[in-house]
Amino acid sequence: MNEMLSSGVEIMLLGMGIVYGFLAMLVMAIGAMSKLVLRYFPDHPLNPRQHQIEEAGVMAAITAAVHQYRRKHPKT
Amino acid sequence: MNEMLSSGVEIMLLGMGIVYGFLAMLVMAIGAMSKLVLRYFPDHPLNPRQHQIEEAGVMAAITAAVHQYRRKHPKT
Amino acid sequence: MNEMLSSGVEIMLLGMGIVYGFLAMLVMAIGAMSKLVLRYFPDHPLNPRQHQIEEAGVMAAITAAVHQYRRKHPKT
Amino acid sequence: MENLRLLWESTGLYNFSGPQAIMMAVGFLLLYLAIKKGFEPLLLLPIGFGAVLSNIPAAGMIDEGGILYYMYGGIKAGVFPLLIFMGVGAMTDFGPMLANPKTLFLGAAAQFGIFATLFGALALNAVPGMDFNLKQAAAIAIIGGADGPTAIYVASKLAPELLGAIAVAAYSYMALVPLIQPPIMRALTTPQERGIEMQQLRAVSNTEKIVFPLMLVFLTALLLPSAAPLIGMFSLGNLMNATGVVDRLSKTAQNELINIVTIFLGLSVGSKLSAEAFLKLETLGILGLGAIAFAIGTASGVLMAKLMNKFSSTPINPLIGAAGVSAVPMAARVANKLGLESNPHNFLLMHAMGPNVAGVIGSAVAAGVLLSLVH
Amino acid sequence: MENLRLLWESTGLYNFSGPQAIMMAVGFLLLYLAIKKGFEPLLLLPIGFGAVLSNIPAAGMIDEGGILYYMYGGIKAGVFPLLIFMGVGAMTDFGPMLANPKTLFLGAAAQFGIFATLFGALALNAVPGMDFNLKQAAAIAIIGGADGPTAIYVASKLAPELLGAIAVAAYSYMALVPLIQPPIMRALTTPQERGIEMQQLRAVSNTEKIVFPLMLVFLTALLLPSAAPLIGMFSLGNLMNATGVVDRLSKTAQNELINIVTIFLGLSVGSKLSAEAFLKLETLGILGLGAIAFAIGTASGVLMAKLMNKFSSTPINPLIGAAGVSAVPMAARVANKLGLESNPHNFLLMHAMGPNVAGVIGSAVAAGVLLSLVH
Amino acid sequence: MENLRLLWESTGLYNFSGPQAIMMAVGFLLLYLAIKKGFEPLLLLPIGFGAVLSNIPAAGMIDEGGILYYMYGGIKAGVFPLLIFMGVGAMTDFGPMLANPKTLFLGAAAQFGIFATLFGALALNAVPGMDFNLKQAAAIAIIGGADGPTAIYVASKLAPELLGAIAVAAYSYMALVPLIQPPIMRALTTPQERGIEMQQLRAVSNTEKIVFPLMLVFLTALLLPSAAPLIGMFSLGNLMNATGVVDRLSKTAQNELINIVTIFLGLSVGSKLSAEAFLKLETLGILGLGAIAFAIGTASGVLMAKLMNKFSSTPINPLIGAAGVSAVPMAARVANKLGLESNPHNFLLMHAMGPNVAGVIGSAVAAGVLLSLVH
Ligand code: NA
Ligand code: NA
Ligand code: NA
Repeated sequence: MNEMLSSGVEIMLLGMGIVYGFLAMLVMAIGAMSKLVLRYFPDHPLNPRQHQIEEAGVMAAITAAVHQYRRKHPKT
Repeated sequence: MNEMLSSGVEIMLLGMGIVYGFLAMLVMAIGAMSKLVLRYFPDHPLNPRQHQIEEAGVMAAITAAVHQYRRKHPKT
Repeated sequence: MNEMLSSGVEIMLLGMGIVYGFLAMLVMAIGAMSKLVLRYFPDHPLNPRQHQIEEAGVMAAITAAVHQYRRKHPKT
Repeated sequence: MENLRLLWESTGLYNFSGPQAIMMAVGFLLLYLAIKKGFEPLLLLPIGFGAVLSNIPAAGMIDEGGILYYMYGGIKAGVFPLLIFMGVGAMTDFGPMLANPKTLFLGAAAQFGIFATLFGALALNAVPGMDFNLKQAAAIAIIGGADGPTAIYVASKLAPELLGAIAVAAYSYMALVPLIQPPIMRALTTPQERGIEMQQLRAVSNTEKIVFPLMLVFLTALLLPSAAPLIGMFSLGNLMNATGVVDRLSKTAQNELINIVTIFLGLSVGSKLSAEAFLKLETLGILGLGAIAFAIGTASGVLMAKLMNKFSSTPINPLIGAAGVSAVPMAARVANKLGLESNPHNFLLMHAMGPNVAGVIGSAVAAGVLLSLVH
Repeated sequence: MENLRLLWESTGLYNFSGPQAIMMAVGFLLLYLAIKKGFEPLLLLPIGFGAVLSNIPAAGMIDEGGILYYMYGGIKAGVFPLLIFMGVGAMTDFGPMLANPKTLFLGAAAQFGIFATLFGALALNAVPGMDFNLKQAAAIAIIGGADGPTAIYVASKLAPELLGAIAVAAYSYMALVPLIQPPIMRALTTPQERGIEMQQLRAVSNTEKIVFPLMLVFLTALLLPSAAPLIGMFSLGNLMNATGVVDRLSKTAQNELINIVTIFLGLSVGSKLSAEAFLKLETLGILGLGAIAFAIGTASGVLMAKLMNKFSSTPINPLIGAAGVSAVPMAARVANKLGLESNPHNFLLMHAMGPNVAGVIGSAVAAGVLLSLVH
Repeated sequence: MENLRLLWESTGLYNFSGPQAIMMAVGFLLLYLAIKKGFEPLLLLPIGFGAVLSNIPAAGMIDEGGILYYMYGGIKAGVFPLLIFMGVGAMTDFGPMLANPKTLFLGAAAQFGIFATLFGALALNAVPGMDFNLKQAAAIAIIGGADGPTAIYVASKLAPELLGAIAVAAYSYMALVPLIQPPIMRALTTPQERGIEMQQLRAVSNTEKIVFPLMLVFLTALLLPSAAPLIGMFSLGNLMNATGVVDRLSKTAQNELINIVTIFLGLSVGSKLSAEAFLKLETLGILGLGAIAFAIGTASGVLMAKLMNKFSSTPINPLIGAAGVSAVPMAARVANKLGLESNPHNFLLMHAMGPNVAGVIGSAVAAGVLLSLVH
């Protein structure tokens, strides 16, 4: 009983340590990665969803709807 | 042979009895349920399909088509 | 070693023979089939995809989009 | 040379047996019926193709390790028919039945086709060459339920050796409902009766539609647990659709999931159309009994509706009784069509949907009875 | 007569045991919560229905050969929760977290709920009638991760006998996040703190979003392989979505595949809600510990955010710390709502999405730790 | 302390072996090719990710009980490649081939790449370190079929130990068709030949498109049952699409079903990219032989088209012969592009689709031959 509790404490400390350690390392890795990417592989940092909405006008909507319609109806 | 036929008759009678019995009980249960529901939990007894058609105008259609279009095209 | 190579040659000849044979037979079978079909079961040799595009106008597109919209939204 | 002989001995031409050739022809016939005649193509096309593939000699597609062997596992486990039943449940609207619950009696009456056929199958043993045991008779009888997944589920449990013939009979007769039912319906009714107009159905609230599948599964749990897998999965699908809170699950159950399972189920039912199992006198018996089951079910439904019309305060058109066999929605459409013939203002479709979906419950209940009584 | 007796003995009424009746009532209660109260209906509706079906006496749906038995195989193999995690990964946008990586510390802090609960479960053994071994304590603790698939995955590996209760607790508390979190968040913060506005997040490039899941899986491989199944499948889904080159796979993972698996997973989790497993004092312990886990996780997140705000160059609103428990996206919405209450110009939603998705990684890491330390 | 050591010994860093690290790098390379270079991303992204996941030390995802282990079962059973082939069949339009059946000869000629490679693989045994048995040689040769599902199906039957390398080679070279084919096509043709315009194809009736898959499966049954699983499932898909009566099944086969199976198939192919199986001299042999197979197939197709052009009443552009290797639709697009270069009015796309889809049949037939001759 007592032994189990003490192993519980150990797992708690070890576990939180690992979670913090792993995520801290991830913070650093992301920092380095973002720096490298933004310097050497910059791309258009547009929000893709907004971009799509701008792009997709009524024409696109109709195209998609026609496509959808064809999907639902037999060919003949 | 004869025995099998007689067990066939028995299953026939018993089976139809149970089917009728179960469905008769269901008729009563539905009656009671509908009464309770309509008295204590009345909701809008609108035909939902019609309701939707009324509600969904061209704007909705275009919205859906845009959504559909975005689903089919890559983000960039 | 030598034996395996010779069985390789054999499979090569036999294999190409069968592939050619099978596809040649298919050529003849298609020829006969097309003749029979076009004579006895002629149907509208329209390109079905083009046909659909012609048929599906804006009305159809809107219908499909409404249907799509209803699929995505709860009934009430 | 050795290789050439080996190859020749591996051809279908070398290995074809007469019976296999006949079964392959049966497969092509089913494909023809599905494609050209529009006989329940969603099922009969995969079934027919499965019959063709499984009778290719030396291809071994139904042997252990073959794709049809693995697919059949889904039927053996009962999983495929139950998933299809869930999807059908999600597509079913119990509204018309809840608006007029008395139509459940019509769904009950039509199940007489099942039990009469069970007796008929046993009686047929008197004919030399026919030899059905009780389990087989029950599996054949369920054809009269006019409900594909139920028939496949029961047959896979009671008489898997007859599964192919039973499924083919069930789906074929469902496709033939517009031919089988009208003469019977006309024979048992007068034009006046067929012209009876029915009162418009009241609107049913969403709450009622949500409570009903829960009530149904509860009563099944209490009284007929052997029907619980069928009715349970059906109710789950129906509940998912009625509540609207899990719309994405309901739509998947009604579309992609049921489509995937239908392909697999069809192919594996077809794989049971093997020569040994199908080319027997018994198969003719099954086909004949299936037709009789549909006819009796139709007649019982119509007669019950006539009886109810006598005692009901509101008029009941006897034609809607025929819809009690299920075969959703064909049977309801047939009733509607005959009603319009006698009276151009008589729209029976919604009225016939009540007994139609009641028939689905009815045959699931009958299936439960058979599964618990026949061992 | 014999048959009538046989049939009566096969009814649920004859076979019902008290505990089964109670469990069926629990199933209906879950359905009520899912349908009427909107408690995570996508999971709790199938779970509740599974509980009803599996407690139907004499129906045998969870016995070998029954449909729920086969479905449970997908959980036992770990396949269902991992496929759902892949779909969730495909739906997840790491943008807000990549724009402000420090929020990962909030996702880490909130996992203290998990480890404190593990200790709590072991301490609870002092109460008579409670008897959790280390594996069970770990499986219960993972409820604090506020992440359904992770909880089910870990429970199925460490303590399948508690799976039903753990899954129900996890999803119920996720649904209750809008009730559980606000009082804790208010107690630990001043109105001024809650009103803190944060700087707008920078735009994140597509390349960063593509490289991140690859980096994540690589670091997991190096340091915590026991978390690799969870984080790997999550990263796969995220990568499929971020790249845009396999859009059809990504969309299927986010829609049809996750829907199909959700139905199966829900039903089979429900099938673990059997009377023997659920009607025990320990279940109350699990429910209590789960609530505590959520509360501690929320508090740790908020306190960590307060601490970070002290030392950070840019302001950090402590409310977003509460989103570190995951429960995506409810917890982020709660943070946003409380922020708006104190300051109508304070839009925290995107800021809270960072810790929110960090919490998913955090609990998967914690799951890996538990799976490798507890045997 | 004990726990800390245990945890350290469970890390990837502690357990990584050099070969595993290399294979993980191979996985990342495949992901790079898929994502940045657009190499068949639908397959190479899941394959690459599968390679990464399966080489994570101590994660055990490919061991019994791991998710990749279960997924691989679908390949071992042959089910995954056959389902993909069914979906591809549903996406295939045989119209251009039926309008000009002679193009089948081009699809036949291009299969010489397969059989020449089989001989090449056996001859390569002369090189020290290479040691292919007949089954392995046949499995490698099928890369020349330029058809992914066929290659995976054959490799899983004849040489599962080479499956990873064969699948990677097949899909990589399919992606490289626009680089591999043009120099060969230019070398074997004059600008005048490349500029040859072809007569417009006649319209093909729906009935022909429906009858063709039935005829194809029938002839396969008669003459080459060993090709029946591949050609059968392909024909089923094609028939479902052509008839239009089971549109919902056809659409599901082309979309959700093929997407789901593609994810599973890719991951499980990737799981065969283990260090022991891949880091061998033989793998270089496989990659080299695969490239040769594509080159020989292309050349045979072009030469056959030149020959046919000599004897044909209507002009045949030799470029369309290169499309006979399959690699649908890339190879047809390459032919179209080169045709346009020499003559801006020369649209070969539809003409090249004939040999292109004929190549699919051709390689399935070749697969059948190999499966029945090689034991
Ligand atoms: Na019925
Ligand atoms: Na979490
Ligand atoms: Na090919």
